[in-house]
Amino acid sequence: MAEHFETPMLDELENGPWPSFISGFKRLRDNHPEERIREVANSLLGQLEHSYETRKGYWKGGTVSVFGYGAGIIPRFSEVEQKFQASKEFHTLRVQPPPGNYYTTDMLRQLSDSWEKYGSGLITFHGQTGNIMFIGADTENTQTFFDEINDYGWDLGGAGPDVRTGMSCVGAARCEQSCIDEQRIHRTLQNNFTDDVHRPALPYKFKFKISGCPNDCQNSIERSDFSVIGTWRDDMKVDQEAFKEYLNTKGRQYLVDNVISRCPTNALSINDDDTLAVDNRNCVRCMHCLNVMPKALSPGDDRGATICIGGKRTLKIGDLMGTVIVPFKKLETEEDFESLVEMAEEVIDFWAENGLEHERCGEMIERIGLVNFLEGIGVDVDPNMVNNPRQSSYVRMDEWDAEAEKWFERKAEEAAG
Amino acid sequence: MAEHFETPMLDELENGPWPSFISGFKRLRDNHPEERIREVANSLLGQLEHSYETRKGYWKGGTVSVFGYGAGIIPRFSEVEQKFQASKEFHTLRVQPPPGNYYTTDMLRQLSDSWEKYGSGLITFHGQTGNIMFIGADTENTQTFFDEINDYGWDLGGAGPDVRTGMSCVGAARCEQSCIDEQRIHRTLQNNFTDDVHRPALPYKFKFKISGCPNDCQNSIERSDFSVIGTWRDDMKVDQEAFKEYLNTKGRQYLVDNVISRCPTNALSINDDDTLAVDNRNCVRCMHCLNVMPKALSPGDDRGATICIGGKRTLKIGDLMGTVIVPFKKLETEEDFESLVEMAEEVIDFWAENGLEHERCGEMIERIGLVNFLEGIGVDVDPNMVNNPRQSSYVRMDEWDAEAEKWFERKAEEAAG
Amino acid sequence: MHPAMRRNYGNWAYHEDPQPGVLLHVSKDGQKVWTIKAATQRILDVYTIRKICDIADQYADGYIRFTLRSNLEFIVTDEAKVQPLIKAITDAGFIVGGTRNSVTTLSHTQGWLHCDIPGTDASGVVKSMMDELIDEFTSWNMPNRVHITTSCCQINCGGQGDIAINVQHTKPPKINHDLVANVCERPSVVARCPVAAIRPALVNGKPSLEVDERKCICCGACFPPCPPMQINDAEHTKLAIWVGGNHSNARGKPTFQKLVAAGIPNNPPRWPEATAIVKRILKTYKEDAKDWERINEWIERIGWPRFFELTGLPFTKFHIDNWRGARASLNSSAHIRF
Amino acid sequence: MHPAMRRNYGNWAYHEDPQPGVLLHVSKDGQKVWTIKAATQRILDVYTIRKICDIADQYADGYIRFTLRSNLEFIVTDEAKVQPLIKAITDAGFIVGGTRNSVTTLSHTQGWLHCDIPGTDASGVVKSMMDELIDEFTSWNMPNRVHITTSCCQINCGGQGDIAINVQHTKPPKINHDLVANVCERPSVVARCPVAAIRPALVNGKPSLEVDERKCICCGACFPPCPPMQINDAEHTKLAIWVGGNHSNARGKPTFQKLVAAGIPNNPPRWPEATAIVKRILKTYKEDAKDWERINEWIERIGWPRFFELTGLPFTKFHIDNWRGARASLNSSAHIRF
Amino acid sequence: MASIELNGKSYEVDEEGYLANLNDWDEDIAKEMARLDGAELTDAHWEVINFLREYYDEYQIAPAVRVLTKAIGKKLGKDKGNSKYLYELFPYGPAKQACKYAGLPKPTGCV
Amino acid sequence: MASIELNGKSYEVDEEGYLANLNDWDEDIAKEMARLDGAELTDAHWEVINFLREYYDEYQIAPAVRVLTKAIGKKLGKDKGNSKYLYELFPYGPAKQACKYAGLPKPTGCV
Ligand code: SRM
Ligand code: SRM
Ligand code: SRM
Ligand code: SRM
Ligand code: SF4
Ligand code: SF4
Ligand code: SF4
Ligand code: SF4
Ligand code: SF4
Ligand code: SF4
Ligand code: SF4
Ligand code: SF4
Repeated sequence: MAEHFETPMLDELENGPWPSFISGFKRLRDNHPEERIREVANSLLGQLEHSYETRKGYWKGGTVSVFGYGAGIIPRFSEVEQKFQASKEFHTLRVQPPPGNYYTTDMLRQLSDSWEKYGSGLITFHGQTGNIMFIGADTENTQTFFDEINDYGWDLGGAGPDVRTGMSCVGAARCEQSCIDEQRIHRTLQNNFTDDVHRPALPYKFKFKISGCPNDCQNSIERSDFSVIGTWRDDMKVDQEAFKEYLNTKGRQYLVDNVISRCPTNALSINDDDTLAVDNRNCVRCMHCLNVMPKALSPGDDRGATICIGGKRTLKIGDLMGTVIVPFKKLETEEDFESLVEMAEEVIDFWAENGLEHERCGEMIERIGLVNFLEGIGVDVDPNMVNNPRQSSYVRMDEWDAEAEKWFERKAEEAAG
Repeated sequence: MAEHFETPMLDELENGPWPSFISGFKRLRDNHPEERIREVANSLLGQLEHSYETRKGYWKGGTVSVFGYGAGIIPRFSEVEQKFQASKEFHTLRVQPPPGNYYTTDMLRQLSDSWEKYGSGLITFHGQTGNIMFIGADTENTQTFFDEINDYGWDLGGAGPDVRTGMSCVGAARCEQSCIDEQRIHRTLQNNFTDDVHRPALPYKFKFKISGCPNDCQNSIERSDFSVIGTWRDDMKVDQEAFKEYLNTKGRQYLVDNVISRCPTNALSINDDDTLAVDNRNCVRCMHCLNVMPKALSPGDDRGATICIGGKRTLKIGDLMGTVIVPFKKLETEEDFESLVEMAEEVIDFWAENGLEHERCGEMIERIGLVNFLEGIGVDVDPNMVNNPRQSSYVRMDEWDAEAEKWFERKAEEAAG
Repeated sequence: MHPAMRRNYGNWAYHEDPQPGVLLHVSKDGQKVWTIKAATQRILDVYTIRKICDIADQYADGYIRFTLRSNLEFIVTDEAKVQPLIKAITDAGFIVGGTRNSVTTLSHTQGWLHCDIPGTDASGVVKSMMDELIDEFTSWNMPNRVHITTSCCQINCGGQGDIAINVQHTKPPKINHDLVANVCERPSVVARCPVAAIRPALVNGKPSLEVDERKCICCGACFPPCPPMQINDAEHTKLAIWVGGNHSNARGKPTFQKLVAAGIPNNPPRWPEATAIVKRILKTYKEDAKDWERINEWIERIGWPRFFELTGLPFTKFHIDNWRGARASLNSSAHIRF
Repeated sequence: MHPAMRRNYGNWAYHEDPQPGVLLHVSKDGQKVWTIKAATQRILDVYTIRKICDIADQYADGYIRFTLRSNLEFIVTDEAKVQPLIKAITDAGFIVGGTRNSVTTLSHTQGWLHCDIPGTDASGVVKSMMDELIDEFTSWNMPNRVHITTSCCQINCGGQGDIAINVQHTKPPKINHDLVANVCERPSVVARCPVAAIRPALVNGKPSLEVDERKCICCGACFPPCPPMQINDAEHTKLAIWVGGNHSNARGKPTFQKLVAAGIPNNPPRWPEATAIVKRILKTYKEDAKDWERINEWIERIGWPRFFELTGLPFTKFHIDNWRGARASLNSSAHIRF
Repeated sequence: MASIELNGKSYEVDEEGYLANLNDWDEDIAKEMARLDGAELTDAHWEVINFLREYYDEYQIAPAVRVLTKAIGKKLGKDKGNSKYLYELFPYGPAKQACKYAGLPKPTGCV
Repeated sequence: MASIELNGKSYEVDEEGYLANLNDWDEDIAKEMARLDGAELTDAHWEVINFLREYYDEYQIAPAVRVLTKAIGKKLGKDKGNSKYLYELFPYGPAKQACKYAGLPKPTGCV
């Protein structure tokens, strides 16, 4: 084996209490039985140290893919391969985790074993989009490794202009706030778009994220094009005994200062008899009071989801949060799930037709205006979609009467049931 | 005299309890001793009825002015002069009122007498920019009337691309909330820019409005390019006795619900001993608590003004509110007032140089960015100018260190006194 | 200025509201002035002016002030004069009120009476509406002050307001090509259009302009610099109602008004449809808002969906903003009231 | 999924926090699960993975979950197993904590280790900072949860956060003209620039591109589709710190992060200057904020001028936004704290 | 529409005396318009009028008063580059009066 | 840099076998690239490759996959206008594999 590269700077990252990735690399370099892995680890450390010294990165992209797939691999070729030969091809395979990231040790061991055969021995749990990232395989082994794990059930995730790997919070599996079946939603959507994950043919990436309640532990509203957030529509549940318990243990002042006065719509107050009054009509399901007093308060029974479209980070018009497109959607029956999928298809189809190259769905909405988007996907306007009606008088309203009529008809239909 | 025009539609505006302008017109038409005025009133009623019937206006503009003045007259020529001869020229003279709109009956009688000689006999108190509008003179009488009232001390206001007539609230003259000498500010600014009122040579209009406190009874922040709003910098004054009085008469619940919980920054609370505690550091001088309890609370002693630049209505980029440019400015000494004028000159000069044709100051700021404007007028940046720092990462920051240094130097100087 | 105001200039301690239309200001030295506030029609004939002067001379020391909403203020230092003054004002046909939590006089613009670009009248609209809102002017029934504005074209000289009644055009301008060449500075007109819908063009061999009707938002901005861009049209000029413009800093920061209703017939001489909507909004506000909530704050608390529900006004695609910065107006949250 | 989670799927009643790093969830039938949360370095070598598996097999029924911040979650149904499990985790070199009002693990991106466009490293930054923030990870000293993100280029795969440490370029890209023609689809590159600073150009007779340096905002967007647009540069790559990004709907609506500090040296291997600022912000937040206030809410309450005062960070012209919709970020009110 | 008859030619004008057809303009009508206003056109006036016509030819728009002021100042010296000087020449305002004599369209809008 | 030698000509290529100089492209090198990948170019392949080259000539940019799909569908019938068909021809993805044979620049960015 070649000599170890000196890594004085990286060595400093072995100090301190936090688990050190450098120590992990060195374990592979120093202890691994297989020379290939030792070499790769050494070479990788060398290139990384070189980056630390020169403050620049030295990877470039490429076009590696596995047979039948247009996406799922992030190819990396070294720009300093002369010096760091063993890691000159260092591709990542993005592999979809189980929804919710639940693993058995068997799964982890099996994946590790396969990866040791073909890859660098380094695995990332997880990428920011939720994939398991098998980081460090050369072009040939990318295929071989994939074939092996694919055999026992794992599949690649998204990359490129395609539907990406979805994410969902721990939710129903272990959280009292969960209002929806996050995993089922996640699986349903993901499975429906398998083709769009593997065969990139969209204007740009498209992400689904599912959070079981408005705490939004998946950052879905800012980091996904299609954000599903659990909520409820009837009254929240109040266990007045438990509330009194909080009152006794935390004290009145604490509850007033930390719950009552923090409600964004002043929907809470403490009655004279020390029960809690909730103005459910004005509660905006922000979750705060439920978070502070989980024993006393829980979501209601009439549960469903709010769907927001168009979140993303910063390129190229600045960050966007998703916008409410469906204020409330039941997600219980088979039909509910079918119509969810239909809606996702409408959104993706319309965007695929009308999005510019490299334009995210939210950017398209910003460009064409929300109303055109709604008409494109066949969704009626709703005041819940806006913080406030228009402030600008620059609008043409020839069709006012017809549009007003639509509203009255809808309301009449709703009233009729 | 010609026959009266029929005015069936306008007649309906004589019904109802509210004072009727139509009745006023008819008084002139029917009772005025002078035939000219009777004719004009009749003709005007005729044209207005015609507008009501056809739902269209029939005036067009022109270029009338008085000798030596480029502005101050709003010329109107009738497009239906054939039918309504007597009012075919119906110009308005915009005349500056006394700051604060205080009149003696002598003034009003004298103005009325002059106007009767040359004009229609109709006077508007006041236009939305605060001018007295003498509405309805022909071209010749515009000059004659102006000469006469100018002789006894009245001057024209603004119109066209010039400095407009300023406005100031009743303020110190009769309001306990007043923190500044509105009238002095108004007079000082207006007098300094007399030339710019009468000789339009700016990109567009420029308005000063002065409100004595943040209640902003002059709508200055939205309707003026240069808004001066009184405020204070030390602690507000609390008369605890008077507060107790409110507590006794209004009741605790009322005060909690209407004062304490309405403070935008939660800066108020009622102590156990029924005194009021004010967190003056977090009070944003919104005025609410002072409005509800004027006997108990008053502005502090260290008074001055906040200056906001760039307010205007809707053409052509949508409404703009003025932006804080000077968070606090003392306005007491001669030098304070001189520096206020200097600042206004800086603003107007920079805008005159850099504004596009028909571009208001606020629109220019939006186009070039606030920072360029500040540099143009020589004002340092201040975090009070923003609701929040930038959200967009699209910025070039080569000069960060130099800019940071500027801040530290300013802070050191401030600390040194 | 009334001598009592001059004497106590900058020295006022507090004020009280003895009755609708009457203010009592007390100076730090305990001096008192009563202000009686009364509505006018703003555009005053000399007879009316002299009538006002007579009242002021007889009851109010010969001083008069006008507010920026064209209301009169008479000042007296002797409480005994208050009721006689009110009587005199009322007898003369003026209306006392407009203070505190009332609906004060609608702000006023020129309209068909004088302006060259109005889509509707102003004095007539104000008169018609105030006839119907008079009880709200003379009493204190509103949760807080209500400042209503009117504007007779989209330039909006009346400014923003708690409620604003403005004209909205619904069709692009028709161009009178014969006039353009001589009357309009074409580059100015082109530059004035906020959506770049106007292009120079040759029409019948003469230099003129053309409008891309799909782009045009009927704002009317091209009309003032070029009257041949005929935007006004008896049929396609509708009224729109906006709510929530609030310039005071009390509690929240100043806010812009928002569109709530449009397509309202421009129906002289009394515009009953517009008045009906204004009254409906005021009624809902009166019943539902808390004390001191201005209209914008009330709606902020109950949410816009509820506002539309309570007022029965339709919500349409036109309510969704698409102008610059519109993304800030979208609901990017899970905050929803059910 | 752990059988206890499967059993109680959708049937949880509430949770408690017995100690930092430990959650106790109770189902509606009274079943209990304890979750022990521990930090990892995210990029795990197979030895580390197997170590984790060993712990899970021995103490936690063979189940493991990862959070979206790469923390481990071990689940047990027997309270007696909690402390031994914690001991095993700790002994193996992992850190228990990150629950409730702590600073949880920084979110992680690729950096020099793998990405093709990083201006800095990611794993190293996270390691360096967490070494210094470890006490805040293992305790409950913060007013509320603190979610910190890092991103190694302005694309920002790390997302927004209560505090975000991002790279900011300070010079326009230098173009390697020799490569452009063969490597770049020029129309795509031109289209990618948010400020239209790139134009096609002929350089030395070959088709290439040119950048208008006065327009360019150094965003780096042109680099991914065209690596010859060399934006990275050891000298002109600085770190910037943003605060107040909050995606939860708790109390307020989700908010975007705002710039607070920039020009921070990109200083491997430990980036001490950036860490110092993060710690200063956290210290001020800890001392000054009320319970449950996230960083954005705290600053909202005390005002930005006070934030700069308390943290001692400079306020510069760069803090004033000038991007689309920037007008909404200006203080258009008289609301000022003195 | 009204008209001014001069040297056998008829010049159509609007109610304020602005030419209806810009092409009708010639020096004679300019002088006549001034005469009707009781003014006489000196060289100083002509300098302004000519500048206005050239500017309009080029831009199809009348110059803003401050552009005019600056241009005059550049041509005739600083002492003349101010609105006072222009108002002395055209007391009803250069924008209005000088444009009229120069045969430019009537200024609109900015009132 | 690596190169492919063919018929006495030397074609410079990058580490993934994309042509370094777009002008070097000819049909032979396309066939050779396919051969190295263990594939053979049928008429169906050529249709796609030619479409790509024409498109690139016109727009200086490779078509998006969905543009490609549609164009192929139009030319060859609906049954072929879908990504399944294209993936059958180019199993590593039309964006990558077909562009390579067509001599277009290596797709970047969108990963
Ligand atoms: C007279 C006048 C000023 C003037 O110089 O003319 C005035 C005078 C007073 N205003 Fe005002 N305001 C006047 C127009 C305004 C306006 C502008 C407008 O009407 O367009 C505003 C801001 C407009 C807006 O839409 O935001 C205004 C916002 C206030 C406020 C803040 C109300 C709020 O809660 O938002 C107060 C405080 C209060 O109500 O206690 C206020 C309070 C007052 C007080 C009580 C101040 C005082 O202590 O003396 C004055 C008596 C008002 C009354 O009549 O009840 N005044 N006030 C104006 C009367 C107009 C009218 O005829 O009705
Ligand atoms: C008379 C008046 C309405 C009234 O009846 O009270 C008025 C009347 C006109 N305004 Fe105004 N504006 C009047 C106050 C306002 C205000 C209110 C204010 O000053 O507080 C505004 C909104 C505030 C602002 O400045 O933005 C206002 C915003 C406009 C605008 C739009 C300006 C903008 O930048 O958006 C125009 C259009 C223009 O200037 O080209 C305009 C233009 C006009 C013109 C000159 C339209 C025209 O080109 O002929 C109107 C002449 C009407 C006439 O026949 O007299 N007027 N105008 C007000 C002036 C009276 C006075 O001098 O006292
Ligand atoms: C495990 C995890 C979800 C997952 O599927 O992986 C999770 C789990 C829980 N979150 Fe979360 N949140 C998790 C990431 C998030 C995120 C996203 C992130 O970290 O980037 C957010 C929103 C991010 C943001 O910046 O806004 C998030 C916003 C919340 C909130 C809202 C906090 C607030 O006041 O704004 C709560 C409610 C609370 O604190 O009571 C919450 C509460 C919880 C509770 C207490 C829910 C419950 O009742 O069980 C869970 C235990 C948290 C703990 O460890 O103390 N979780 N939580 C994530 C743990 C990440 C980590 O390793 O630290
Ligand atoms: C690996 C990962 C960071 C990590 O270390 O965790 C990552 C890495 C890259 N991202 Fe990302 N992004 C990753 C999650 C994200 C997220 C977070 C998320 O999904 O929640 C975002 C923000 C949310 C969003 O989608 O906007 C994100 C926004 C971007 C963007 C900007 C997108 C935008 O519209 O603004 C790009 C640029 C692009 O696509 O052209 C991008 C591009 C990239 C590329 C492909 C850059 C490139 O062109 O080479 C990076 C490849 C790095 C590598 O060597 O593996 N990555 N990227 C994350 C994916 C792992 C996974 O699949 O699990
Ligand atoms: S988003 Fe809600 S349901 Fe999901 S884990 Fe977080 S708190 Fe629980
Ligand atoms: S969930 Fe939020 S909005 Fe609803 S009552 Fe609780 S704190 Fe208020
Ligand atoms: S702005 Fe303030 S000082 Fe002026 S009148 Fe209104 S309340 Fe009084
Ligand atoms: S003035 Fe406003 S911000 Fe200040 S304490 Fe009173 S209510 Fe609060
Ligand atoms: S609003 Fe329009 S029509 Fe009315 S006065 Fe103002 S400019 Fe004239
Ligand atoms: S009405 Fe407005 S949008 Fe339409 S052409 Fe005229 S200026 Fe442009
Ligand atoms: S933030 Fe930039 S450098 Fe870091 S992983 Fe994402 S794309 Fe790569
Ligand atoms: S760095 Fe950004 S702004 Fe500069 S040229 Fe590239 S894309 Fe344009």
